[in-house]
This record gives sequence, C-alpha cells and structure tokens, in this order.
Amino acid sequence: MAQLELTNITKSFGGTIAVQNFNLAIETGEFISFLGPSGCGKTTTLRMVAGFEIPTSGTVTLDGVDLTNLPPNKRNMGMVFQSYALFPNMTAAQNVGYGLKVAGKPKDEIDQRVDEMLELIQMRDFSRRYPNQLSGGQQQRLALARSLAIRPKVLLLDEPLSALDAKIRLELRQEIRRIQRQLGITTIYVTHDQEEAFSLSDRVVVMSRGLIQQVDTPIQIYNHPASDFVAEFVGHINLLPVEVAQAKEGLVRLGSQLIRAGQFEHLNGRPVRLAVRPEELKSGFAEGANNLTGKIESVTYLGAIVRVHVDVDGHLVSLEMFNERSLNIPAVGQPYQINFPVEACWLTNGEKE
Amino acid sequence: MAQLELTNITKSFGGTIAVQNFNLAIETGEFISFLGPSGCGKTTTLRMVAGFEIPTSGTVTLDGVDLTNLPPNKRNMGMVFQSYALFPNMTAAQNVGYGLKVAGKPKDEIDQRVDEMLELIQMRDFSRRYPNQLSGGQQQRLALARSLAIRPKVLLLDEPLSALDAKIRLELRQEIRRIQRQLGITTIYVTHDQEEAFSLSDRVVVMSRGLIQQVDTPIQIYNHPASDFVAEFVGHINLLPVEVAQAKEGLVRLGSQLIRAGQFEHLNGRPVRLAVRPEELKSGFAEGANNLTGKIESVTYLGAIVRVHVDVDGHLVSLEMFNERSLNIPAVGQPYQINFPVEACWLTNGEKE
Amino acid sequence: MKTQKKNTWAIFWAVLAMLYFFVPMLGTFIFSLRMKRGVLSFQAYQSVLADSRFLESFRYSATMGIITVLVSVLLLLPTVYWIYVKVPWMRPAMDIITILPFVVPVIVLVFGLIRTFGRPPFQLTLTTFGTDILMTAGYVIITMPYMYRAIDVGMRSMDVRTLTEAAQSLGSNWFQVLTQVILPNLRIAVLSGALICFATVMGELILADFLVRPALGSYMAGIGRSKAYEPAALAIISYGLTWVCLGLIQYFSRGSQEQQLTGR
Amino acid sequence: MKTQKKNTWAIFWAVLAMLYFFVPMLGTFIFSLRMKRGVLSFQAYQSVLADSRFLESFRYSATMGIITVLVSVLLLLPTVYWIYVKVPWMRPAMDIITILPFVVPVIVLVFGLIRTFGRPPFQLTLTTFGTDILMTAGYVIITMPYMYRAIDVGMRSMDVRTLTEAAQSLGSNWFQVLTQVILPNLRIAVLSGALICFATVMGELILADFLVRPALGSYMAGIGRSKAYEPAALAIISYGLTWVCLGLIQYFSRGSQEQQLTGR
Repeated sequence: MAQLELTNITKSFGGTIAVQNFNLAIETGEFISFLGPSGCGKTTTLRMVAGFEIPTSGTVTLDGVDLTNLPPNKRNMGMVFQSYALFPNMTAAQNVGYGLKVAGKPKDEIDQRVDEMLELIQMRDFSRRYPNQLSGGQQQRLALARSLAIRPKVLLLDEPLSALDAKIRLELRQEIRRIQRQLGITTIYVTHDQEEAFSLSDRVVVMSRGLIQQVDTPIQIYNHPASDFVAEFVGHINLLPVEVAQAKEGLVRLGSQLIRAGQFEHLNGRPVRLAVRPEELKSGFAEGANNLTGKIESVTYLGAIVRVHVDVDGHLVSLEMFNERSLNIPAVGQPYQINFPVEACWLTNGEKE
Repeated sequence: MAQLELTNITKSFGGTIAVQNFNLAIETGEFISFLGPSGCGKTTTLRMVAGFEIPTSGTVTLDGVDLTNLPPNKRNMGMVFQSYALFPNMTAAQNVGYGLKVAGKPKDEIDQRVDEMLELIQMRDFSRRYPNQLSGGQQQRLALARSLAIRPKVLLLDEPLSALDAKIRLELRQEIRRIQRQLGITTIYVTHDQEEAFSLSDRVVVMSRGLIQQVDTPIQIYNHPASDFVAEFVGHINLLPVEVAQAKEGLVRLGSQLIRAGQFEHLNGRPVRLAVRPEELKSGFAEGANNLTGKIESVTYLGAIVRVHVDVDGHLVSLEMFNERSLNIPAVGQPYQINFPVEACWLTNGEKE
Repeated sequence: MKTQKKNTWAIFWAVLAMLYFFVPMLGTFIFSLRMKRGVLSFQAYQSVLADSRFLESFRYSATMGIITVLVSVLLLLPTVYWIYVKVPWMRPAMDIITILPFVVPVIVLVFGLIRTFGRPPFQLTLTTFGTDILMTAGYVIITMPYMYRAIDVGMRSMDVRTLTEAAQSLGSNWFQVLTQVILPNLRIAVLSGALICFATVMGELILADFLVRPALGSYMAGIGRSKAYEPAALAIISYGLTWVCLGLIQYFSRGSQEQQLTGR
Repeated sequence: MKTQKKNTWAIFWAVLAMLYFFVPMLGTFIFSLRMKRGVLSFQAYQSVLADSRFLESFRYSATMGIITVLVSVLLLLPTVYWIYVKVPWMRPAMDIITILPFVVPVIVLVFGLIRTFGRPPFQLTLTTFGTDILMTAGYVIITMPYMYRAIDVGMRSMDVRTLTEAAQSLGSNWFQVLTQVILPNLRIAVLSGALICFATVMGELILADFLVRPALGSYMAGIGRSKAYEPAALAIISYGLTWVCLGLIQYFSRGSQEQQLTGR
C-alpha cells in the first residue's frame, strides 16, 4: 500500500475550480514533482497535503490514516517555502530547533538534533547567525534543515529555488536530492521548471488547469507525452501541419514531401500535425529514415546548442544541434537536407492551441 | 566612426566602484547585449547611457556629440524597463503617443504615428485599453512601441523579459529581434540570461564586478572564452585538475590517463586545469582524439539533454548528449569510454574560485 | 469549530462597532428630535441653522479648511515626490518627522506659536489676517501627518521612480512628469488626504480657542456647555457630513480600481 | 544647476522646520526662564512641579495612557493578525474604519458617548470609575488609528501569512504562533505605536474637559488661560518628554535593523 494517497481531490474557491479529481498514490521514499505553468493547481494541491487548505471533496490519507480535516500542526509534515519563511527573531540554531521546542522535547535532545541537522546542511559554523545575516542559498538550506528537524513523514517543497540565482539553484538542487536520498524521506516538490522536476524526481505529475495531464518517469514524459499540452510544455517540439497521403502505408505529406509516420487510422480525415523533437533531426541523408529537403532560414547560437530553422516547402522546421568544433552549417538561404528516424515522430489530431 | 562611444567610463557610489574603465564603440544598427550576474555593473552602465546616472569619469558620445552630462529628456534614446513602467492613467494609444505629445507634435501626426507603432507590435485592437487590462507580454510590447514612437537614435532595454513567463519570453524575444532588424535601430540589451543575449545579439559584452571580461560575437565567446569566469558563466564546462606529463608534446595527465592538450609552456609548474565543454565529449573510442576510461556515476534526464557523470580516476567528468531514441547508456557503475577532439580542450592556470 | 471561532470574533467586533459608533449616534439623533416636549421634531436643527454664529463659524472653518488643504498639497506633493525619486533613504526620517505633530500635543504647539509669532518681530496676532495666517500654519502642521501618509501610500502603490524615468526618456521635464504622470495617478490619494484634513480642521477646537477666532469647533464646544438639544443636532449634522466625505472617498477609490490602477 | 535646485529645496525645508519646531521652542524656553524679573531662573519650573494639581493630573493621565495602550494592543494585535492571515481582503475596509476617528471630530464623539452611556441603562457617568471606563473607551477610539497603522506597518514588513504557516507546519498552535513568532517581530512596531498613543492621551483635552476628570491636558489648558510663565515651562517639559519618546523609538528601531529585520 502507498504511504500517501490523494483520492478524488477537488478544490474550488468561490466557484473557480483550482484542482479537479486529483488521484495519486505515493510510495515511501519516493520523490514526486508537481510540474505545470502558474495557475495549474500544483501549489493548491500541495497546500491541501500540508493542511493549509481543506479539499472541497476527496481525501488525503497517510499510512492509512485519513487526515483530510486535520489542522497543519497535527500532520507531522515538513514544509519549505519559496520565501524561506525563517523566523527573523531567532538564530539559525533556534530556527532549526523551533519545532522540537514546540513539541516540548528536552533541551539536550534539541541541541543534539540541531547540531546533527546543521551538520547535514554543512552550516554548523553559522548556528548563531540571524537569517538576515545569511545568503539566500544558506537561508533556504536552513529552512530545509528546520523542516527536517522534526523528523516529518513527508517533506513538501513549494518552488524552493525560484528566488535564487541560477548557479546556487543548481547547487541546492543537488543538495536537496542528496539529503532526500540520505534520509529516504517521501518528498513532494512543486515547480514550474521542467529541468528541476526532471533532474530530481522519480516520477513527475504534469498539471494544467487543475487537471493531471500525465504521471510518469521523466524519460517517459519526455519521449511519450500523453497530450499536445505535455509535448509542448516539456521541452521544445516541432508541430507541423501535414496532409494524409496514404493511410494504409502510414504516409503523410509535408508540403510536397512524403513522411512515414506509422499508423494513424484514428486520425484520418481530421486536421493532423506531425510531432518531432528538434534534437532528433539530423543534417544530411540517412537510409531508412525520413528525409526532407529545405533551405536554411536562420541559425541561432544559444551557447551549447545551435538552433537552425529550415524552411521546408513553406513550413519552418526547427533543428537543435550541439555547438561542436566540427560543426559546419551552410549560410542562410542555402539548401539543406535533414533526416529523422521514423520512430521519433508521431501524429496528433489537434489544431494549434 | 562608431555611432555610440563609451570611453573610459567609471562610476562609483560612495566609495564602491560599480563600473570601472568601460570602453565600447557601437556601430549604427548593431545589437549589443550586456551580460553578467547581478551586481556586475551592466544596468549601471545602461543607465549612464540613458542619462539616469552621471559617470564619475569618462564620456558618452553619440554621433560625435558628447552627451555625458545631458539630462535624459534631451538624449533622444528609447528606454524599456523590466517593470514595463506604462502610465496607468493613459490608454495604450495615449501611452504610445506620450513622447510625441511632449515634443509638441500636431495631433494628426501623433495619431498616425501611434497607429503605425500599434501596427508594428500587432496591437491595434487594444488601443483603447488601459495597461492594467493587458497581459504582461502585451504591456511590454506596448512599452517597446512607446519607446520607439519618438524615433530614438538608440534603443535601451533593461532586462525587459525577466518579469514574463518562459513561453512569452521566447515569443517576445523573437519579436524584439524582428522589430530591431526591421527598423535597423542601434540597441543595447541588458540581461543575466545567456541564451537571451546569445540569440539576440551581434556582439555580447560579458561583465563581472564592474569590469568588461570579453566583448565578442556569441560563438567566439562560447568557443574561445577570454577567462575562466567567462567559461564558467557562459554555459557549462568541465574544469579538471591535471598534472603536466610532457611539456614538449603537450601532454597532461588526468589521474593516470594521458590527454593531449597542445602547447602550455606558459603554465608549466603551476596548478593547471583542463577545460572542455560537456557536449564535446562523446561515448566510445575515436582514433586521433583524446580517449578516457571511467565508470558511470550518475545519469540525469533533463529533457532534451541527458547529463552523464563519469568517474575518471576519481575525477567527475560531465557529458551532455541529446535524449534520442537511439540513445543507449549503460547502468550506473558500469565502465564507460569517452573521447573528445584535441582542439576542443584547453588549459587554464587557475585554482577553482 | 474554526468557523464558530471566526463568528465569535466577527460578532465581537460588530457589537463593539455598534456600541461605539451607531448606538451613540442613534441615541444622539433621537435626543436631538426631542426639543419640543412630547413630540419628535427638527426644531433643534432649525434653531442651529438659524443661529448666525453657526453659519459664520461654519463658513470660517470651511474657508480655513480649504486653504489648509491647498497649502498642504502644494507643500507636500513636490516634497514627497522629490524624496521618492532623489533621496529614498530619507523616507524613514520623513516618517519620524511627520509623526511629530501626533506626538507634540496641539496645546503645546499653540503655546509655542503664540509665544513666538505673537511678539516682536512677527506680532502676527495683532491683526485678524495675521492671526489667520498663524491658524493656517497651525492647521497645516496638525494635518500634515494625514496628508503625508495619504500621499505616501499613493506613491508607494506605483513605481514612482521608474515612471519618472520612463517619462524623462520620452522627453518630459520635471514639471511635466509631476503634472502629467504622477499627479493623475495620485488623484485618489490626494483627495482622500484632503477630505481627512478638511474634516480635522472643521472639528478643531484648541487652536481657534487660543487664537480667539470664530471656528466651528469652538462654537460647538461653546454650545455644548450652554445648551442641551442643539449640540445633539450639531453632532448629527457633523456625523452626516463625515459619512458624505467617507462615501466620496469610497466612490472615487472604486472608480480608480476599475480603470486606473496598474494590474500586477 | 541641479545641485542648486536640490539645495534650495533642502534650505526651504530646513527653514520651515526651524520656524515651526525650533524657533517656537527656543522662544518658549527663554520666556519660561524669565519668571523672576531681570534674571534667568528655573522658578517657573519649580512653581509647576510644586503644584499638587500638576502632579495629580500627570499621574492620572499617565495611568490612563498606560491602560489605553494595553487595551489597544490587546484589542488590535489579534484582530489585525487575524485579518492578515484569514481575511486579507478585509484590509481596505479596515483602512476606512480606522480612519473614522480621524474624521469624526473628538467633540462629536464626546457628545455621543456622554449622551448614550451617561443615561440609563448605562449611567456610567454617575461614578468616577464608570467615567474612567468611558474615558478609556474614548481614548482607545481616538488613538486607534495610530496603533492600527503602527501594527499594520509592522505586519506588512514581514510575510505574516507564510511565517504563520511555517510555524504551524512545525507544530505550533495559534497562540504559540502569535506569542513566539509574530509578537517578537512586531516589538518595534507595537512600541512605537504605544508611544504615540501615550503621548496623545497625555495631551488630550476635550474628553477630560467634558467628562470632568483631572487630566494633564485640561490642567495645561487651565494654566494657559490663567498664568503667564508656567505654561511655557509646561510646554518645555512636554517637548522634552516628546523628544525622549522619539529618541526611544529611534533607538529601538536602530537595534532592530542591525539584528532582526529580514534582509532581502
């Protein structure tokens, strides 16, 4: 049986539905991310787990105990906020020890646990500093230690890295993963950053407009997105308008050029788009793959990646390649041949949203 | 002669030096980005060009005219702010027309120019809306139109996309580039986002602690960084501690394995690090390249990119590869062979900062 | 249980508000109608409104109120703006300075003013006009905290500095920035500050008392000591004016939210 | 030219501040030393301090001031906290409600209070104790805006809601959150509010006058009408106390900035 179960959770605020029919079972020690654009309901769901919001309907159970209506201070869950939310009137050590003090633990035990926690986040030297004497990254590590000091059953993190600089974000991301693995604590992590969610999580829950779009491992979500929303939200993708050429052989036509795209009887007759990730596209001709010819429209150096837009019979196709020394891209306007494996593309039936 | 010249600009605020000895000549129609971490002086420099700050020493000249001490309202430069800074009491059309009204232009001319500008940003239908009735992206496009309405000689943008969502940021980035090319206006763009700077700019100025680190095209900065700071700030990089093996043949040793790294007599005897970008590393053996053997330490799916850490004789080496269907990475702990071209690596002489 | 707690709180405050604002008002209102023995009538109101001293003092105080508001706005608006744009580090100091009139009792201020400006070389108290100048100065000081705070809140709700820079880069000089960009967006703030200032001047008592000018506050206090029903009627009139003022503030604020405030 | 403009402004304000605060004070101070003809002496001060009515009214007003502050804090702190955490959309309404005492003149409030609570069924004005209760109630209303604003500013400077949630998730109940997390971080705000409240009560005049209680304000007004040098001495003493209060606020605020406020 799963440790934490969310069953049929729905939450509405005065008529607006924030979360609808949310079902999820989380195993002990699992790292789960809620990923989605702002307003998708990910934070509301986390707050219902924490007890700061009461679901309109549905239940939250932990180890088989229903805690849907339990106040937050009775749930034994650790929470880390985007804004750190450290107590400004307490030192680092007092902040970490606060939960234990409230629980009425003896002073010796508190001191020992605080030491242990500060050791875990490598901040023993800062125990007497006040929060405003610490950097943003240190404050968030301290907030993490504070939430872990009470030995919570579940750790909840609400966009903990959004307020930090890029380099520190990367460092702290690795630190969170290390500590989570070391303690084996069940964790829910809310973020709008796909890279964060992917690099940290065992499973990712992609949400949009209050609904779960997909729950799966990062690689499955990236390679087999359940919907156009997921395909577009996670990474970049080419969505090219194509016409069905020969339904039986699974052929479609982009402009005048044929593409083999597998079975698509279910889509026949409706507007159809071909989906393929920019990094699956290669330059040159390849036997057995889909081959297209076009003209180079633009070349953009983004750093590690070079993005090339190719005009194929009036449709812009985007390629991504690594910025290697051996790279040799023709000038804008030159003809260019590209190819991609048949198994890397699929068809969807929507118009562009 | 360059259109806009910044000569020996230094600015200090009560003892702290914000910008030091800044020299730059910008050609007509050029798109220049100032790139650097927060506090590097990039915004201060922009504000000196705009006239909101007066340099402590040095001069700013435009078309040969010294305007170092000219107030901002006499400079004829368009400015776009991170917070949009639209006038809340005016409609979209009134905002765009404000600069012309202040200049005392006749009403007909103002109306025509406003129409033209709203057309340019594709917002003619919104001319009667107030700023708070528009989305963030629309507000920023309006701010851009407002700054361009007065036909400024230079367009200045101060982190214009930082307050926006990822998807809109990408859209608006392309729009800025399109408009800038269409009007051929000289532009300075301040950002901390490397991808923004690279994809937009003709040349990028990388700054750190008030000093220019490098001025060059995006591809030169990425492939030939002028310092360790630039190499680390722009993209990711492996900086591996190596020992000099045979100075004459240009050989160094990482753990027990030999690497050919070209000439390095100037570094001999000092601590030395080998720099190589993660995406230059390939799996398998390659004749004529540097080959290393190690063990897989971790595999992280980030989306389009898979990051593999390989343990080479106790040193972690980072590889980046595209998440392709054909990808086949051994499990963690398995032996792994990697290679990279000799010309893709270089030596630096610093300790890690 | 939580909901119950909330209700208890809400009821507690509702009762308190009733006791303090509405019960006294109702009592006063009913009392004010009883001037004619045995029947309810508006005779007390007639009596008040017929008193020429009431009209005179009302006119005097209203004039002083308007002058005070104008002087206050002309002094404070450019100053606060200048502080926001040029010397934002002075804001805490301003917060302290504008608390001063709260902390120095009015009566002390009056002593000081009379003592200083009532003797050579100023001798302002010799003429009525001089005294009125002194009154205005006093009122401006007394009401400064309200006006300052109103303008301060208004300025804080927009990004004064960036708006100024945006307008400057479009060619505006300081005067144009202030009148075309800042002031239109402060309309509500200035208006609500002005109404509070005006109400304060209308009710002020001590300053007029000591400077012997016919202000409404002194008149009300005088009547309060000597008569029974008229003060009640006066209080109700005053209440009524107050609610009209508050209604106006509310009305203009609503208008602003629909049209004007920057969405974030 | 710009620098010159700045200086003009600065000089203008310096002169104004001088005229309003320091010149009157200096004049008053010198005058207060002249009671003995021909020499400067502190005789006026001796005369004031020797007057038993001064000491009595001082003690009375100080007591009322402290009680007012306590009642005010106990009423407003939980209320404002509750509004921030549970019903933040009520904040604009509270802003209006707490302006009320500014807008309703004190004298009107006094009429209402006496009219309502001085008659059956309350009849509070029959006993001294009852009158004092009425006084306190009046003072609490009059000073509410200051205390509310001070607490409001304090709460705004920290993220009350998230701090509360953080403490709750660590096991705190509401009472613990309020006493261990919120109050310690509001120390400065509550203290500065309390000082302003206290100063206001010490200088208040009208309420005590109409309820016939021996408050300091009434005593000062009385002396101001009947004597010459003693009021000056009193004003100087009052000024002195005021500056001590402001000094205390400043001192505690500085302490807080060094140690306590969250850096952003």
